[in-house]
Amino acid sequence: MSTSEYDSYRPPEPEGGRKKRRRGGRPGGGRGGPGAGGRRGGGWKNRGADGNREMPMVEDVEFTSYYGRPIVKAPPWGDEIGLYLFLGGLAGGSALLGLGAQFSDRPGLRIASRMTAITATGIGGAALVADLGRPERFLNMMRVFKVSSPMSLGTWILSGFGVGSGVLTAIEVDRLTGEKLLPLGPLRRVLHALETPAAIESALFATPLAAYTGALLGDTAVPTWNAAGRNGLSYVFVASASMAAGGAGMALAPIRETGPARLLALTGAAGEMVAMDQMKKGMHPAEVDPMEDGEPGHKLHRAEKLLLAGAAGAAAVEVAARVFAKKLAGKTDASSGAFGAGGKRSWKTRTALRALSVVSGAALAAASAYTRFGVLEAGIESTKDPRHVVEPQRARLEERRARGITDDSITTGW
Amino acid sequence: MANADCIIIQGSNMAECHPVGFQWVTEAKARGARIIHVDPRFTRTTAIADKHVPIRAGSDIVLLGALINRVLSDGAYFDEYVRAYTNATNLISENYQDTEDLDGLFSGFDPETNSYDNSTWSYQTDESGAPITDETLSDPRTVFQILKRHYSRYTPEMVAENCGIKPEDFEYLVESVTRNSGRERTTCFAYAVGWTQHSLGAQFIRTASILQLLLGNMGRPGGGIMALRGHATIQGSTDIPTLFNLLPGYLPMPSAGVHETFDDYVKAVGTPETHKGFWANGRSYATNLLKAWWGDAATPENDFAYDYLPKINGAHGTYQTQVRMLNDGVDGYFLLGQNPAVGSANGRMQRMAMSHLKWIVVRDFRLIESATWWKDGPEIASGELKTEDIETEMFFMPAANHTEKAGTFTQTQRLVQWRHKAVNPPGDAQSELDFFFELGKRVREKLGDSDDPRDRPLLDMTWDYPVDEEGEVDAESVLAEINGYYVGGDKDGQPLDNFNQMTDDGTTAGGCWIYAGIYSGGENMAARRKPRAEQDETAAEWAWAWPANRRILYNRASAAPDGTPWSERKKFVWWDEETGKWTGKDVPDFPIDRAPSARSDQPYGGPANLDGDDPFVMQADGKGWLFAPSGMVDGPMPTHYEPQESSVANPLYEQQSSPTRLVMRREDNLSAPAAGNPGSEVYPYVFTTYRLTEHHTAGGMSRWLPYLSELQPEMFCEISPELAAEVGLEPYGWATLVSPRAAIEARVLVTRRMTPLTVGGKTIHQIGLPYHWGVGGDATVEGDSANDLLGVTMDPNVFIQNSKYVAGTIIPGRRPRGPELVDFVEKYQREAGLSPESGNQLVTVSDDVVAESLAADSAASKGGHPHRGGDSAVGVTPGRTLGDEAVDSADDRTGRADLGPTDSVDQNPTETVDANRADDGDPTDGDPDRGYIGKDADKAQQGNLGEGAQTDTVDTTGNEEED
Amino acid sequence: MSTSTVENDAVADGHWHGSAHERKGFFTDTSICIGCKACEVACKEWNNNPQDGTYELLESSYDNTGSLGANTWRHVAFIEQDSERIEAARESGRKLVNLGMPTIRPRTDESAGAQPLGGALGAAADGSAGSGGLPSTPPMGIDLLAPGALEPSDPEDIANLDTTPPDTADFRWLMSSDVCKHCTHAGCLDVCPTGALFRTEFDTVVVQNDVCNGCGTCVAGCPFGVIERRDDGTINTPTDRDRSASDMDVPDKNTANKCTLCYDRLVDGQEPACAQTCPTESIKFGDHDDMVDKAHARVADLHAKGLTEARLYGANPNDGVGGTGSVFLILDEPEVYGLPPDPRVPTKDLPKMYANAGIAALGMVAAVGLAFLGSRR
Amino acid sequence: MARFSFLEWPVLRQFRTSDKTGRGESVVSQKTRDTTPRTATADKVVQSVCPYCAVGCGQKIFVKDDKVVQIEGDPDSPISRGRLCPKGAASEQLVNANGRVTEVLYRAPRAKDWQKLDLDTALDMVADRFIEARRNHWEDVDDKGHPLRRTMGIASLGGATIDNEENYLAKKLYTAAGAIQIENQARI
Repeated sequence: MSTSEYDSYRPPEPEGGRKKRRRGGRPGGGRGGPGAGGRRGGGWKNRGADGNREMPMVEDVEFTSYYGRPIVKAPPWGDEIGLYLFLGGLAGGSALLGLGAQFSDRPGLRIASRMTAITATGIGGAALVADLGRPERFLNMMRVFKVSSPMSLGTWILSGFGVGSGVLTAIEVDRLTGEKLLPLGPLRRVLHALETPAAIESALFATPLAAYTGALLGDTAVPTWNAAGRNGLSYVFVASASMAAGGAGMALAPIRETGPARLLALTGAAGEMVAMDQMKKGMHPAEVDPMEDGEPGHKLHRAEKLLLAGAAGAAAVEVAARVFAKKLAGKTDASSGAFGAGGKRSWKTRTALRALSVVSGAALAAASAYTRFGVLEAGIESTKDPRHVVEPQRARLEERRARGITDDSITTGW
Repeated sequence: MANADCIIIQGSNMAECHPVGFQWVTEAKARGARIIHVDPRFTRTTAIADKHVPIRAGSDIVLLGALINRVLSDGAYFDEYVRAYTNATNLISENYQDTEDLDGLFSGFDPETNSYDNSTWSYQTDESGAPITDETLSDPRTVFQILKRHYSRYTPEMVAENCGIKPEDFEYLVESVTRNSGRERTTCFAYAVGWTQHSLGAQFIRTASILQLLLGNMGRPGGGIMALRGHATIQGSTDIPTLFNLLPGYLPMPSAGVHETFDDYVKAVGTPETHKGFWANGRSYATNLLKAWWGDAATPENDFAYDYLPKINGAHGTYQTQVRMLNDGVDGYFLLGQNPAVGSANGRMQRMAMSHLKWIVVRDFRLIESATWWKDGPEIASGELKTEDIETEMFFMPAANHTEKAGTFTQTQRLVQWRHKAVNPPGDAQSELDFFFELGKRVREKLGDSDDPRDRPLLDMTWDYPVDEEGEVDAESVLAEINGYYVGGDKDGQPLDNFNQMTDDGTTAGGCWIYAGIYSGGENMAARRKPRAEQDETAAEWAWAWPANRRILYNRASAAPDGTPWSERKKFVWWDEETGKWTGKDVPDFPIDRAPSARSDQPYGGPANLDGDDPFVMQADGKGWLFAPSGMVDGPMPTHYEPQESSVANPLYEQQSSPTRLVMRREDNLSAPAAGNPGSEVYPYVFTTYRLTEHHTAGGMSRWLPYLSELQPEMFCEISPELAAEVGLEPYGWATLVSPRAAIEARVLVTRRMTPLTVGGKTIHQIGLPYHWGVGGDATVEGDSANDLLGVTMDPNVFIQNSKYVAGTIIPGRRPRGPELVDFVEKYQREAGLSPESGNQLVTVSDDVVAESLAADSAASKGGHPHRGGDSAVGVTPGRTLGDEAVDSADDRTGRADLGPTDSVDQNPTETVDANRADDGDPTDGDPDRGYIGKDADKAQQGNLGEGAQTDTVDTTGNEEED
Repeated sequence: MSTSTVENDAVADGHWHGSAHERKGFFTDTSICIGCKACEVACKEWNNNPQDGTYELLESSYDNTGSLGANTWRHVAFIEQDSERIEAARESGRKLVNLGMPTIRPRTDESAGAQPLGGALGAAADGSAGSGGLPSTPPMGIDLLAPGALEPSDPEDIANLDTTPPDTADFRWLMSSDVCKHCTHAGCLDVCPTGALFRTEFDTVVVQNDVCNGCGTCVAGCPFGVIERRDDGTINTPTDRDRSASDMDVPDKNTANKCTLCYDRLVDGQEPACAQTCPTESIKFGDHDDMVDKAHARVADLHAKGLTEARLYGANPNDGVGGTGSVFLILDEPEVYGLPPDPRVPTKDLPKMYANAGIAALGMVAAVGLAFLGSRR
Repeated sequence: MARFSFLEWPVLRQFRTSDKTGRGESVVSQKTRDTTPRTATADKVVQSVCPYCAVGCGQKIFVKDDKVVQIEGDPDSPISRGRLCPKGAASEQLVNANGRVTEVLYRAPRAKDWQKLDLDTALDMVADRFIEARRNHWEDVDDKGHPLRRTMGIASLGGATIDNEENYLAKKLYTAAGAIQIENQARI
């Protein structure tokens, strides 16, 4: 539905001394920059909105604001939330990888993925609780099940996912310690029987875990997030999650087993590029600005660079793995395919490949993290200047009026 | 005000200073009234007003005079009202000469004392003493014609030229006022300190009352002049005054040499021979007061202990007292909830004066600047005072606030409201009632056996008030004494019902005659709280208004001479034929059964002889005074004079400023030179001070409260963009403001709400200064005090200082700190060539004119009310003690050291103190003007100031809100 | 993720069964506000809110409070404007009047069946959001267009009425007291994960400070930037001897805070502190429907006087937040006062976002599936 | 959030009642249910008048345990109709703000700081100084022999917020003592 006619016109940058003077958020916000803005005394010229001419031209509204003060407020979210966004996606993706690895008998990948999933969930959950104003009341999150609150749903999803991956972790640890460490008598059999249902259960919650954060940021009044949410932020986050999971898999499991991880990473990377671009197209220019300049913009550009590098690396590793695999296929049966048995391939190339896989995996994960932090900070930045709120809303209002709908505006003349 | 058709707010910023009172202005506006705000600044009042008329501070009489002129020339005055109710028809004595003849002076000006003898202003009377009148109003000697001629040159062009008001604004004003007056409609004026704090303050108000009389708006609902007083009970503190010139009930304090005996005193107050109004029973009012104070000791034989009353001989206002303090003429100072270090004019002079005192008792809630000046005041910072050199003992005694004591406040419409006590005062906090009762008790104990005649008044006074269980005085008993009670006879002790019951033979006693009736029948009328929902708009049963619970004074004027209401819409009080009584929505301000047609033959003879058409029951002749034969010291009719330090030449007369204003020629109170003199260009801009809604006067009750301090945290000044550009000030940056007395710093608010005016061919820039901030260590928010900039020039009638027109200049950047500040101010003073004489030249007309005015006076018969005004506040000729030689008061300071807190001074009542005769060159003379008597005075001042700076250029002025 | 149908009806939000209370709300008529800030002080005093800010001039005319926030639930804005700005405001106001005249769509909206606006709003699944108004709102009782009042047959008519304003001031000083909007569809209420925010029986939105764990989602959820987490603030004056300024008795620290429309006073049948103390009754309090009617009457009265810059803000039940509990009459564009021109409760787009999330989730599963299929050995 | 009974868990309450979306009555905590204003739980209500400006707005003072808990406008007053300005509304803080001094302070000559003093001693010291200052500057007659009977040694600057009764006692005591340099804010 969101036609992209926005970008065909953009209100001209108001000329003259409109200095952006930001009076920091309420608590402890220092005094605004030096009051050099030329806006003293009388307000600015406002070339009246000329709504009732028929042609759907959006008039060039002059931007006025209340002494440059923010209109909406950024949530008091710090880096913990950025960390959670990244880890949430990573956990989701890794759980899926783990499930896939379990059925396609890739023990290395399975263990690595499941370990990544549980650690990501653990740290992510702790970050969430730490960010609360009153951490001791984190249980209140389970007080209600509110459809209209993405964070409420998110908490339930995270909990559901946590249960599943918790069980899987217990199983994996039990296996790794040769069933000796944990004092599980008869329970062991029950535990191991639970593996598949737990895997499926956590996989069920995995994708929503990765996707709901898109709605979480989208369902706010923060201009950049809201616009992003309406234009497919979830796709970006899901792709970024896949990329992260793939990257983690590539880094932690041996080349031989991380075929799917590499593929997943590649699709994730491609998906994110496309989704990000598509999303930005759908957003109003004033909402895209914060994602392109300043610190958030810096982070997002760095994410892009890392993504490309990581994807290239992953592709190289994939091609190399396939080439060697064909050669090996000639000689040994395909069953174990354990590299160790590879004859002619020298030890050196194998470690180089492994190193490349680790590096590119890490790069992809980092790219995903930068994207998450970048989007988070872009949103917070966008609330600081009222322009990001007023211009898109003005455009939306005028555009609706141009289409003849004139009675759904909050300001009414009668 | 709610039923006014047009409200002119001039000299007040009502929405900010009386916000809740302003609801009635918005009520009137909702009913279609037109609100006009005449003010140098566009304030929050103007935001609601229909029209803003920017005016140059100090030029109000030109505007109002022009309105009078236009009303008279257009014949738009309310003819019937003027003829019946004002003294328009009276003829004035032949010897009277107007300012038109004497180029700015009235007849009877005595250059020696710089004051008027008003004998030439009296009515022409026939042999029986009745004033001669001319109903046709054609005789040039009638008040009407004199008025017309007096204001003939106050033209719209003059208004544009002197006040900077555009002609179309003036026309708008004329049209609004004339259209909204007459039978059907009324106009109301509202004023506050914007008018009173000028050297012509009283005359501003007089001009408005003349205009309102001409338009017939006096005494009518939605009309009159609303005095917006500034403090919870400032009206109360003039009714029952802690003022030097008044006794409770507006009885004057007896003057030495004038009111020798009780009869002289009563003659000055008012006797049936000279008064038709209620002042005629002056004798009974005075007797009741003396009886209330001295009980049994006041007997008819000793004139009711009249001799116990101390006599004043001149002005003992706070500024005159300051000068006396600077000359070590005062020992002790009580500060009752007042913060002179920040709130009074010339704050620096206040603080320096306080350093001369032996002891100060500060009673307040918090450590205000007047309590901590000795350790963190501006003078400590600038090195002019050193804490360890200051001898003054300070007592800080915590006071109870309005919830911790019972008592009455009298608000601006004379309504006396009782406050119940909610909680006990915390810790050692004590109410003033309790404090004075305790102090009185202890002083009387310590004087117990003294037979010294001086102590008789203290020992004989009635001081045995009942005490409740916590040992606090019962406030209702004091209220009962104020109300008055019968003495002796069968009704002994019963409260009076109204002041007519007061007799002059000592059988009744009453502390304040205008409050008689507040405790009638033993019921505390002030505590009545009948909800407004259960009574009409006048709400007569809510608390009690003096006099006699009347809400609009002179409301007889709301009916035509024949007793019928002027119009159905403005019906208020009218004559009811059947019952033969006056009736209406309010207690009639008229003898209840006096028929409108009643006419008495003698001119005076007390209230019994009030004619049926004499609504102004307090005036001697029962009429509204367009021309004031007596009562005003600076002229029977308001005349425009330029304010002190004005940089504009007086366009109307040769006489530049008011000849009778009171100036203080002192080193520490220098003035900028008047217009045209060299040096006046050094201080080109005009400061005017004002209040903000969020703070309260000197900040004592608002700068310690976080919720109020955060609303207006920093001292700022408001200037126009044009001035900012001219001087190069950065919006919201810092600026230093310099006046002939001091320099302070403030943030800069550049705003279009301040408009530069072109006056006399020059552009005048006005700078607005709120004055709430002060320098002291204890408040939540602090800042420099605007009152440091103000000088002390006083209105001759009421001695209030001029705070609304101060010459000065402004430069970017913050002010210098420490000692450099004193040099900085002195640099400007030297540049302008200031001396105690500059700006203080009182008479600027030629000598022959003065001689002519004096000549007219000698021809007239001596009489009238001899009042010594003049260039200096009347010299307080210090008195002498009878009895043997004694130590000169100034020298006995040596004995101070032993006055430590512990030891008690042995009582020796008979020790006498040498007199401070005026002519003995003794520096402790209280004469403010002659404080600066050459070298020895400086030496004496240096001695105890002990600070380095030689020429102590004192500055800071006060603006403690309206009277 | 089933797309939830979001009721648009405030009363329905609360599901208070058996509450006889009518919806309460404010009507702030900024044309008679004298900027005295009594509302700010009375609100802080009643709610014991801590002092805010650093005791510094905020460089915005007489406003040193800045904006609404955790410690400031009432904020008076000051805007100084010259004649050009006034003219522009009057012009934009006149256009607004032409736009909104009921001839295009009968404003007396009956029940939910009124002309569905879903399509126009573009929100796919949220069809019911636009129309409906409040079932409890009687069809606009007072007929603004009753004879005698202005009686234009078509929008242009108002333009040629003699509406020259009495005297176009060459300067004006706008003052307005801003407060929480208590929206019909409250963004903060919807996104609160702990149920700390709730719809009271008076249809106002209140934070339960004993439940809120300070997650801060509501701060982002509010399209007007009203609610905020209280992180500091001091109520002691620095001069306090025995208690240091940092030892603040800041109530409800680190939880979300905003105007509760004096819920505790309403429960006892009293009037909110700010409404009671407002000297010129610029802040009116009462049943929401009466407030809306008063607003319409007042704006019509001002337009009749030619002051066409007057406009209502929040009185339209079809706007982005379903109309607000606090209705404002303002004299210029909303953003001049720091108000959003076209606020929208984010929940309106939530179904679409959930849909996106659902599709994304499926996409991810597919991607993982393909990844494993692709690298089958 | 103590869960008394499992059924009271809002999530369950949410589905038990009609408040499916968990935004209304189902999420209300017990503390919120018991909300009552402190004006209702006050011991007594006293009618008073605002101490700030001369409009004389009515104020209602709510007291609990001998402490002022709330001051707001008095709707019965025909002058203010229950309304107050910012200063009036801040009266409660004027009473309770902790910058208030509640014990007598004394500064000896040349001393650098305050020292505490009990009320009784302070009153005695003031009485002594009152008498001493009165005697120091006593004047019986002026230079022309007219009787004066006054002292110039004592001056007073009374505020315009002290009650009429207090003004009355002060004026009576000062005049009986002969002190005439008595002034108050009415003239500044």
